[in-house]
Amino acid sequence: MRFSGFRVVKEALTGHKGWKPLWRDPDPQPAYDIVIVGGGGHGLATAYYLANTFDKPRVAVLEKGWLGGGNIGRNTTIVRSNYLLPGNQPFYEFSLKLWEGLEQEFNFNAMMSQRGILNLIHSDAQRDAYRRRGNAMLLSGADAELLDLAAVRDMYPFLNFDNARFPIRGGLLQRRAGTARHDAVAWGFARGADLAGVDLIQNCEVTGFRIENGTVKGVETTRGYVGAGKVGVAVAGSTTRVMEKAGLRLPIESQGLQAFVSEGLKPAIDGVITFGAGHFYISQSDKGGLVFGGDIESYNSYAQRGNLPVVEDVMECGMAMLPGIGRARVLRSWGGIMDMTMDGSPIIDRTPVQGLYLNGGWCYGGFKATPASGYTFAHLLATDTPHPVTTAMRLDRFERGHLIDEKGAGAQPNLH
Amino acid sequence: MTRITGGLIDRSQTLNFTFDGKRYAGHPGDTLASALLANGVRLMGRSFKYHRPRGVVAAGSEEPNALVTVGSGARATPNTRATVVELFDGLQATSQNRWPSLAVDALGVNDLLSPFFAAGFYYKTFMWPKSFWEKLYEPIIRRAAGLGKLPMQADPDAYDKGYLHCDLLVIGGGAAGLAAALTAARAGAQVVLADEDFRLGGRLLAESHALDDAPPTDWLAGVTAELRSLPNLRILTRTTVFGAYDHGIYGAVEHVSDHLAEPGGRVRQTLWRITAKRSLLAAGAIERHIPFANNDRPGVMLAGAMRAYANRWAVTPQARDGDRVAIFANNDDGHRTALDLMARGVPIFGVIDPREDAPRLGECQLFAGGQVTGTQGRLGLSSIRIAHQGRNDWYECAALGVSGGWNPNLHLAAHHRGRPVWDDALQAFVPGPDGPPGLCAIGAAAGQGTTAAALASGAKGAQDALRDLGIAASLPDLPVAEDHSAPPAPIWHVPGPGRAWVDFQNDVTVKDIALAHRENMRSVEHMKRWTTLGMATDQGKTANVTALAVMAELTGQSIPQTGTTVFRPPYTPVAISALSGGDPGTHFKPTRLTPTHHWAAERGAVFIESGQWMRAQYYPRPGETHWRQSVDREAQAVRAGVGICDVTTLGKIDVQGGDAAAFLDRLYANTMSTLKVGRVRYGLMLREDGFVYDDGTCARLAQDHFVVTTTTANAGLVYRNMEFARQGLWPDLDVQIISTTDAWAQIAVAGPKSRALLERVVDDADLSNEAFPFMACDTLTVCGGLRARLFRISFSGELAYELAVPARYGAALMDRLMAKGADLGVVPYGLEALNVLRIEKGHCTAAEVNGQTTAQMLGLGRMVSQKKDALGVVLSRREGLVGERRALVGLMPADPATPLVGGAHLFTAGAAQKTETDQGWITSVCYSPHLNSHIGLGFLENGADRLGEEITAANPLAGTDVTVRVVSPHFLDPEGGRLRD
Amino acid sequence: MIIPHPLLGPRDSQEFTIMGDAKLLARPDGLADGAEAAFFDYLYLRDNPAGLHRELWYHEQGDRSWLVVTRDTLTHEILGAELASDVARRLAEGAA
Amino acid sequence: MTDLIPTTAFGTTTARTATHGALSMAEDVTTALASVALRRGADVPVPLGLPLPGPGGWAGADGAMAVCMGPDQWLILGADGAGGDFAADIAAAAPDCSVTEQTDGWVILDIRSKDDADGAPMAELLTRLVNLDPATLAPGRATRSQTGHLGIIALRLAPDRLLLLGLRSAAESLWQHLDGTLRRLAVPR
Repeated sequence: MRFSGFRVVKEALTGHKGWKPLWRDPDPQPAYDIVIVGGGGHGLATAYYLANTFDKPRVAVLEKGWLGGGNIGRNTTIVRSNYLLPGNQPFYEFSLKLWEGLEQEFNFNAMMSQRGILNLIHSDAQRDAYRRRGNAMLLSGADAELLDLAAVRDMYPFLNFDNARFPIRGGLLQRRAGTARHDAVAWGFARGADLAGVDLIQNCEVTGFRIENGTVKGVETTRGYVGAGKVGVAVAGSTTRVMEKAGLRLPIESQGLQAFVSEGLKPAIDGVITFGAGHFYISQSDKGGLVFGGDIESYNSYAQRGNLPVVEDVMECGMAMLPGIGRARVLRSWGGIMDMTMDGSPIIDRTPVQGLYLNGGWCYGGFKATPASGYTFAHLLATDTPHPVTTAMRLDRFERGHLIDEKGAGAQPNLH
Repeated sequence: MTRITGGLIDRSQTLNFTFDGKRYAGHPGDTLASALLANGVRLMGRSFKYHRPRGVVAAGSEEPNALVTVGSGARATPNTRATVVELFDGLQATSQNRWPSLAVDALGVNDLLSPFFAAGFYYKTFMWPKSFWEKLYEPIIRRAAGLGKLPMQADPDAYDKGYLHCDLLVIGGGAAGLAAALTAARAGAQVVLADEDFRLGGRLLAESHALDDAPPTDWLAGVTAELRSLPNLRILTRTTVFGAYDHGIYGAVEHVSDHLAEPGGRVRQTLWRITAKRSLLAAGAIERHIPFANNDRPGVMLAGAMRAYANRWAVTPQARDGDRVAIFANNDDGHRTALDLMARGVPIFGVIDPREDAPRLGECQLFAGGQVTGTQGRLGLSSIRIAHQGRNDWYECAALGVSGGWNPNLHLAAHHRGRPVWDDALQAFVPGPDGPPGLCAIGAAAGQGTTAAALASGAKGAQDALRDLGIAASLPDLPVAEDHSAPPAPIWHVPGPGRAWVDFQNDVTVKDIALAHRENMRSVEHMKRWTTLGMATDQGKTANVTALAVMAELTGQSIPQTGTTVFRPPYTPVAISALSGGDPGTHFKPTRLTPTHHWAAERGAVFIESGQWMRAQYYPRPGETHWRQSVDREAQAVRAGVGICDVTTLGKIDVQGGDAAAFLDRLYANTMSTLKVGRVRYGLMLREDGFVYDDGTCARLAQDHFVVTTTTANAGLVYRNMEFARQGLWPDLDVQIISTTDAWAQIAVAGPKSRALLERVVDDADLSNEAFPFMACDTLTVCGGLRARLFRISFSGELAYELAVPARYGAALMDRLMAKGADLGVVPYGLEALNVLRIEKGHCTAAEVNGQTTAQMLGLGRMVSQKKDALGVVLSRREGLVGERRALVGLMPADPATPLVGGAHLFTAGAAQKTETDQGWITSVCYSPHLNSHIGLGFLENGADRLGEEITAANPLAGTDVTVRVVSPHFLDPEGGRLRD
Repeated sequence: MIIPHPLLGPRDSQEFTIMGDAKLLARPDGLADGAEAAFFDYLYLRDNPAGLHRELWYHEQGDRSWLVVTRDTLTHEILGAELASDVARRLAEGAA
Repeated sequence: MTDLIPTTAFGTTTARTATHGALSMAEDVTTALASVALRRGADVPVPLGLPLPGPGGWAGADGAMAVCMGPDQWLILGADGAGGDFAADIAAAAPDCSVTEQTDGWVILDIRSKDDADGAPMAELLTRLVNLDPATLAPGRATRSQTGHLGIIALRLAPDRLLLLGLRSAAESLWQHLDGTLRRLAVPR
């Protein structure tokens, strides 16, 4: 069923009786060409592009819970391509370009909204660092603007300009950045994959890999054995737990990240703003909630929740940047599990097990990557060659010293 | 007026307030909701999506409808539940999400268009043409969405934070909580009792039934008085425990002065972090409603709330005196409302109870086996339709109390993601076994909903909790109380045409849930996200369980099979200001001041943040109109004569012990153990991953005593790493460390005349080049016996020293140096001149040592000793690091007057500019008054081999390309003769 | 969280800085053959268990002790803590 | 004796004080500080006759006090010693130890609760300053912790008396934090 305004009107006038399930609930078949482990954003996007772009319809997505129930359903919805390093930036710009045509492509309104992201600058050194970054963005074909103080003041007059410990001195703006409705991205990819014949199998947990002579043959699941020509794993915070079943140890720690949403408010903040003197970023959703977050919890955790010190830190940073949000109330907080790598950048690569492919290590930045992660992982699975924008995202880069360390923080995951 | 007799309000005082500009009056003890009801105001808000007229539904913090903005100007607080606003004189409340007025709301048209706005509709449309989403559709949606308006002005109120530690935290001061607090406090335990209400008592305040044959307020008064007299109990009223965190830590917000017309120096709210060894959740229960067609009109409310308004606040939800009231309940408790109202003279025309065998509990008409199937009344209920015994008739009715049973208020028990469990007998979820460790639910929160059971379970809960802690508590004598438990019949909604609201605020109806089911959004999370059920400001407190039941009916599964409700902090919304401690202004982070800060300020220095420190940036002189003039002058004065600069901010770590030298050999990539006493060596520290971490100096004051300096930014991190190395890697080395950064004022004295100046302040020390050569250090006295340390080190490339004295003498030393050096032309210089001097010498700072650079890139590769095992040496040998070809170079623009900018990227002249051809970047820039040219440092591909080449420094952000010549990073005196003279 | 400091008793986690897996105490010998492989494993690879995890906490706003805390990453329950120096000494003796 | 005139941690020549309600605080500019750390195998010294306390404690009297800073490390406070070379004195008294001058590393604030021997205002102040179980800072106890994002060493000298040591460079921030806290506590709830 194709969605359209006409369809909505027709159904409205006929009591909404004609709507069909967004996707089927098939039982797993004995074998598939490609099995994707993980029905989150990246796994669903991978399946979508495999079936729709790379002509590989015999694909199953195995999800231990419900589709879109991982970090795609618990993030701050920011989409941007404002990275510094050549190992990252072209990938994220590729992703942003996919975002720009995504809704028309998968016929689902994910409310992609390019209202811009502004990274605030508080010192001369930070301006130089952001100039380096902004130039790297432009060189990759992305957009970027370096704003002076007057331009920032003009754009967001309610920022703390006059009473700040670390005064604002400018900003790096990417106008094409913005937000998207996170759940809708998962649903759009899921529906598009399902329509192309992909089996989306919920409540199906992978419990092991069948590996013979170094080659993966299929996966054991809570719903039985599923044979596979190739297996792609895209399970974010559970990456090490799943890959451990294939005997692999990875340069990843799982840590919690909290995010927050306020009660609904009339529009006040148009785009995304990030603080430069602490960990804080904020936007306002179409529903009116202020959506914001900050630092990771910094300790290993699979608990999907956080603690008060980070809550307080996030709020302090928020008030330091935007003292006008103080009387808004936090409505809900939530926590996700971040697969933090040792250099803060992701891995899209083959593994030492033949036929087993890894997509992970997204740290806290996986949402914006969703389309490109799916596309390039599908490319790798379909062609066995890395997509040009992911050539640096290798698994062996840690051992060989080819790190993609945006922050220069070194091999300590909670610093990235 | 619909004020009736009785109640816990103080009629001797009148409080005036306004709602939408209209004046009203109420009394102490009123909430805004009760006062509005007492004034006959039923219409208090509009719903989120359809802008339906709404009145108050509940009497507590679960209220989904009656959201108003309280206050004005910068103090305007949107989305405030009228049910929890304690009335004060002068209170201003304004309705929200309506235009032009609450009664006439243009967007009420949404309600007529509601068939088009079914669950998930926006995902299916607004996509064509593509550009219309951001230009047209989304702006309209954004404007229509949201509830109240945030003033977006700095919050003018003060807030604070506090920390409490206790044996037992009791959350909720109703029957169960009070019994628990009494039991525990009498046993001598440290107890904190928190209740969100401004008055202790919880549901007891709302009920009429007796305790020991007396009104419940009698017992409450006695218990409250005793509790207040106990020093080991802290009572926090107006305090919401909003989150259960790890290891018995709870977050709570006390509303200190929200209820006062004038805070009088008080904070508005206090954030309490409560660390409790054990905790009892006595949060009571929340009544659920029964969805039926048009069940959302003002005048329809929860039966228990209606009873609370009558008993506690002496008001009824009638529009005017004599209006008829009815009750729709699937359980006995709902009937109590009819009894209590009748006892207070309110006409009840009937109780509609879908149970065929519903008991007749009072003298009013009973519609046993009946259901309410519809309502009428544009801005308030005027009539209801009752299906009963085959008839479906309209009845005049101005207020309807609805009870679908009670849900234990288990929110906090689920904050650790533990799942509630379904209790079939209670027809409700109760807290499961995997809640926060140490927390136990008591009273109605545990399904022990009768007053007698709540009291008993509270006392028992406290006794059990204290027993865990080894504290014996005896059970108090509890009053005799009602003990009638009657679970509701499993009737979850009234089927039929029309819209039946499940989630009032977000306008989610039974039909929306059915649509979610049809579209395979059946898992509870999919249903929630597809329909937005439970995502309003009340987090679905009155909606979630009912929605699960509706979905269960559609799927044919049981309710617990369908899913469970999971709650996340906060329990009720909490002000960002409260969580942050208010507007921090300039106190967001500590500020560190150098020992000469005030000295510099008196001389007109301009300051700049440098991490936590404030440092003098430059010292403008009269007539200097541009900072460059000051900086050029300061830098030139240093190279020509002598300048002084406070460099206290560099980290200083005292390293002592028999193995101090061996320890430093393992920390630094170069060797320190060969350093002679009385000498200083530059040190390069790597991270274990082989990249450069920090640089500084090591001065050997004695065989077993070093003073190590770090960069300003990394002082704390290097110290932390040293402790890790000392304790965790090499615990058997005899090393002791302590930071001395703040203890010493360290003043750089730099320039060819620095020795001459210092000779005038030191006591009896020989500073000649022979006696005190480059990289010498010593302890000595200055200015007539003042303890000092002198290091002959240079960041500027000139003959230079750093002189350290106890911090309290730093300012006086500056004065003395200025006085003694007047004839030498001494100047104080700031961070900018320091930067010029170091760039001219090619010395690195954080711009170059940014965590991504290797020793080799910095031209320091030979410092990494391969003969010993030091941090980072092994992994610095990895292919990717060894193969790094970018190297630090100096850059001079072809036109010396053309400024360079940090962050420009470097390209071979004439090359296309894109990611693939990028050859490096500029790290630091300045104007060199000595070279009469702008200069810069940068990393360039094969830089060391390209000296003399002209390349392009591109700054696409500004659209500029500058031709620059690659030179040695040591612009001045590359042989270093000056600093050795 | 509350960290059970072996010397000071229960202390709020806000006084601490955390570094991660306590395997970092077992630093390989940099002069040994094959040091690069050993250091790669040491610095980069993690078990990242869902369950008991031994991890390093630094009492930065306290007595500057490095601790090894045993904590469950699923529930955050802490089962114990000891001084990193004690653990490191045991490691050095080959007894850990 | 040098003729240089010292300044306080607040850049003035006289010590800063403040009183709000029952609580007052004053900068102590005369006490000298030195740290003592045990070297490997050394016996615990008894400098100036002070028994060095275990973790969480302080010892001594008004003339000289010792507070435990960490494993095998103490801070010695010497009344009226700030003008001399206190570290040298301590080094002489603790020969097998690493001794480091700390006098000007810290600002010392002496907080007292007036007219109240049971220290109730002080106990209430502690609930606003530090996230510590009250027993940790019961009279006779001492600990390092943090308040307002600043590291401190706190000694509960008496029910009505608390000595706080904070980084000297951050004295102004610490003062602002404490002064605001005292001011708010002076307003009855």
